[in-house]
Amino acid sequence: MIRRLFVVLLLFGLAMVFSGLMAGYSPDEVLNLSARYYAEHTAQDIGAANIVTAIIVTFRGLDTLGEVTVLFLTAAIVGLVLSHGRREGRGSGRELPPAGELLTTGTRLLVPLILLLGAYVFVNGHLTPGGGFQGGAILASAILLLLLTDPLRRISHRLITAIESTAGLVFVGIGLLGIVLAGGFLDNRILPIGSLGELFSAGAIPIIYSFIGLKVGAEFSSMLAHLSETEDL
Amino acid sequence: MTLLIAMSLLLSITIVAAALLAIRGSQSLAISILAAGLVSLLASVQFLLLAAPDVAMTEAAIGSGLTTFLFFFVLGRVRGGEHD
Amino acid sequence: MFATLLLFWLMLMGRITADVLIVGVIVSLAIALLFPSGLSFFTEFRATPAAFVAGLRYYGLFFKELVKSNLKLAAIVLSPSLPIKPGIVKVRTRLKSRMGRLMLANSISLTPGTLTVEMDGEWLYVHWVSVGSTDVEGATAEIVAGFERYLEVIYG
Amino acid sequence: MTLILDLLGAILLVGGTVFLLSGGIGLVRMPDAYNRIQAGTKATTLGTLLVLAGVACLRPDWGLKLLLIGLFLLFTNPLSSQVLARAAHRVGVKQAPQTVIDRLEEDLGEKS
Amino acid sequence: MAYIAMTTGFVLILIGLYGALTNRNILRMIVAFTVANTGVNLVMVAVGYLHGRTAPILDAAVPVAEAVERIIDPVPQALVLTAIVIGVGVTALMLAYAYKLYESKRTLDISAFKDLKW
Amino acid sequence: MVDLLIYLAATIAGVAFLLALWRFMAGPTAADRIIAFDSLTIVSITGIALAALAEGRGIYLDVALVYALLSFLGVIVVARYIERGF
Repeated sequence: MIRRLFVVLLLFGLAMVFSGLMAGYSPDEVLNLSARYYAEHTAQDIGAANIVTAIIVTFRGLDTLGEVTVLFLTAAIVGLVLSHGRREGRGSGRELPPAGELLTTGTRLLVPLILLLGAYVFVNGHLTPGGGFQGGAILASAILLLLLTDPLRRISHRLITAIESTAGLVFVGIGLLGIVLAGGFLDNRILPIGSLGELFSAGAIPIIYSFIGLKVGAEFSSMLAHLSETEDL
Repeated sequence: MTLLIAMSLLLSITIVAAALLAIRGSQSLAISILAAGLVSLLASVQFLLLAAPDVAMTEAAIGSGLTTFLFFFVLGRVRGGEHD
Repeated sequence: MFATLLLFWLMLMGRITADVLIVGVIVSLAIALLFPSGLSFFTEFRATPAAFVAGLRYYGLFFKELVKSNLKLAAIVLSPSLPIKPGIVKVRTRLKSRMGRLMLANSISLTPGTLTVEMDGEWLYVHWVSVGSTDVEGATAEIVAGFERYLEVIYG
Repeated sequence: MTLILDLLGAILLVGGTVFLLSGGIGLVRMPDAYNRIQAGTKATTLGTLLVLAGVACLRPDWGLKLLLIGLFLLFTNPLSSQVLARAAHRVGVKQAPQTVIDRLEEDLGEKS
Repeated sequence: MAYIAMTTGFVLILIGLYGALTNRNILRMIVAFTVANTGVNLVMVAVGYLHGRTAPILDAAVPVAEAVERIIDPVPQALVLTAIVIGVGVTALMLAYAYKLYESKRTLDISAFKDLKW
Repeated sequence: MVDLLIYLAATIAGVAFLLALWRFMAGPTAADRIIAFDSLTIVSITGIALAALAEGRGIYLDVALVYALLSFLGVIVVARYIERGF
């Protein structure tokens, strides 16, 4: 009881801080300096229609490299934690109910379409909302649908690892090409910028984002596959 | 504009109600997880109304979709621990 | 399958130019190679003129049924006494192809009032909000026959 | 011409949302899970399709993407409701007292 | 509208923290963390919102020349995008640890894990 | 006239949303709640379409596509979970 009182007091203090923040907040009328810079220069310098994508892939490209690395580490640690101590020889504890004819047929029809949707999302990252991370999540959803329909299916870890490491290498390789051919690491101007709104525009952004999408999709898929291969307790 | 503000208000009320359902300890864990997924989902509509379609898509696909699915995977494995 | 994927890609992009086509071909080819067993709307589709006509008439019947029975369901829901008589009945289908069965089950599920619960070979178990007839033949005639006539021509 | 199209679109919008509303009322009033699945998914599917058609009438240049969303919904929604009804029946969710017949239960009983 | 979203975000943070601090089940604590996470994201996006402006994507509706006058601040959106992706990574990690803890003690109650408490 | 009808449509959709929310809060079984979740997602698609109409941005519709996918996958995941079939 004392503990709960303490918690409530703590939250009350936090609420005071938050309300102070709210009271002191006055919304801007115009864009601040950095946002104005991005709004003015993105279209000419980068050539991407989606300014958020431009910020993520080029202006703050190193952040994204770090983010992808963190995700890779997370997937690796999840795999390590869950595979350690797996007992051999003991099957899954219960009868796995089959998925039913309709769901099986529907899955075989839908999985290619979902993969296509994911590819659309990350190829068009510089024109429409979306990009590598969202597209990768959609790809992982397709893998999830496969896992759900056929619980005994084993996703090939070797394929996932191969896709993941290849995509990572290409990502870093394009970044290094930027040093050689253009202004610096992860500079997108190694390819012609093109005209705003075309699919082949914004230099290397579509390529970089496609490989980020493949990498993120492979990482999420490996997390899901590891979790689904754990045993019942 | 009033349309968007009214939608935003409705969403806010719904989000808070779903969050309260999510943390209440008296119902089954699956319902908690589902309610947390609903919080993320409606928050992503809120992001869309705040003119952030990129964030809305990320939250819908990753925050609401994948997180909920991961929770259900783990919950399926630890059925004995559902009750405190 | 490749053709279906490419068609969907073009619909997603909403325009046909050279670059869109190139990327679309690459993506569709990759997915088609990755899932050689994947289905598409055109698998087991009989490309005869009769099938096209039947397809059009099927969609006509489908949308008519959809609107009609939705109105009926709305009337049920809005009436104060809630006049429902639910039950699960058993019907049989003559369709052999998987796509045809999937389309049939989806059509049954989408027309309100009926909902496919389980499918076991040629037997379909259908949940029905207001049961009309409980024996197999009567229920088959009422639920399945209309759609089946066209789907049989389309998918065989 | 565009005025007629706009008006048609707006009417379709209202009609679609009326179906959504009937789905919502059905969700609240129906007595058991199966009937709620019936009312919930199908009325909302038709309602959303009508809304998308209405938006397509108001903005014809968005037509293809709206058509795609509609197709996707039309295909996935009955499938998911079927899977859900099957799962509910497998774990033995109770049916309403008005239920007159359950052939699936009878057949499952014979087999085991 | 920014105020509405910001209030919602702060309330979500408080609710999530309360749930994380009072529940004893590990999975429930993780659920509460995700709720708080959503709240933080909501606050950050709301800070970047400017009244009456639209999304920072240039197309036919927002030509390049008017961009400075019409779009909202894109920087918080980019940050939140990163935060969401990292959030799901953290959640996956916590879930994997929860699974291992359950494997060792066959319970998810936090008070059963006292090995490091002295 | 058209604007008025759009406002009317939004109001009706809001009422439907609240009804589905009530079922989500109250629903006795997990199946009831997940069906309410599905309905809420689908009504949200309508909301997204209306928001895109109000702001005049066609690109918002991409998000609706992801929602359609999500409503399907969420129901499948929970259905397989209550079937004890992972």
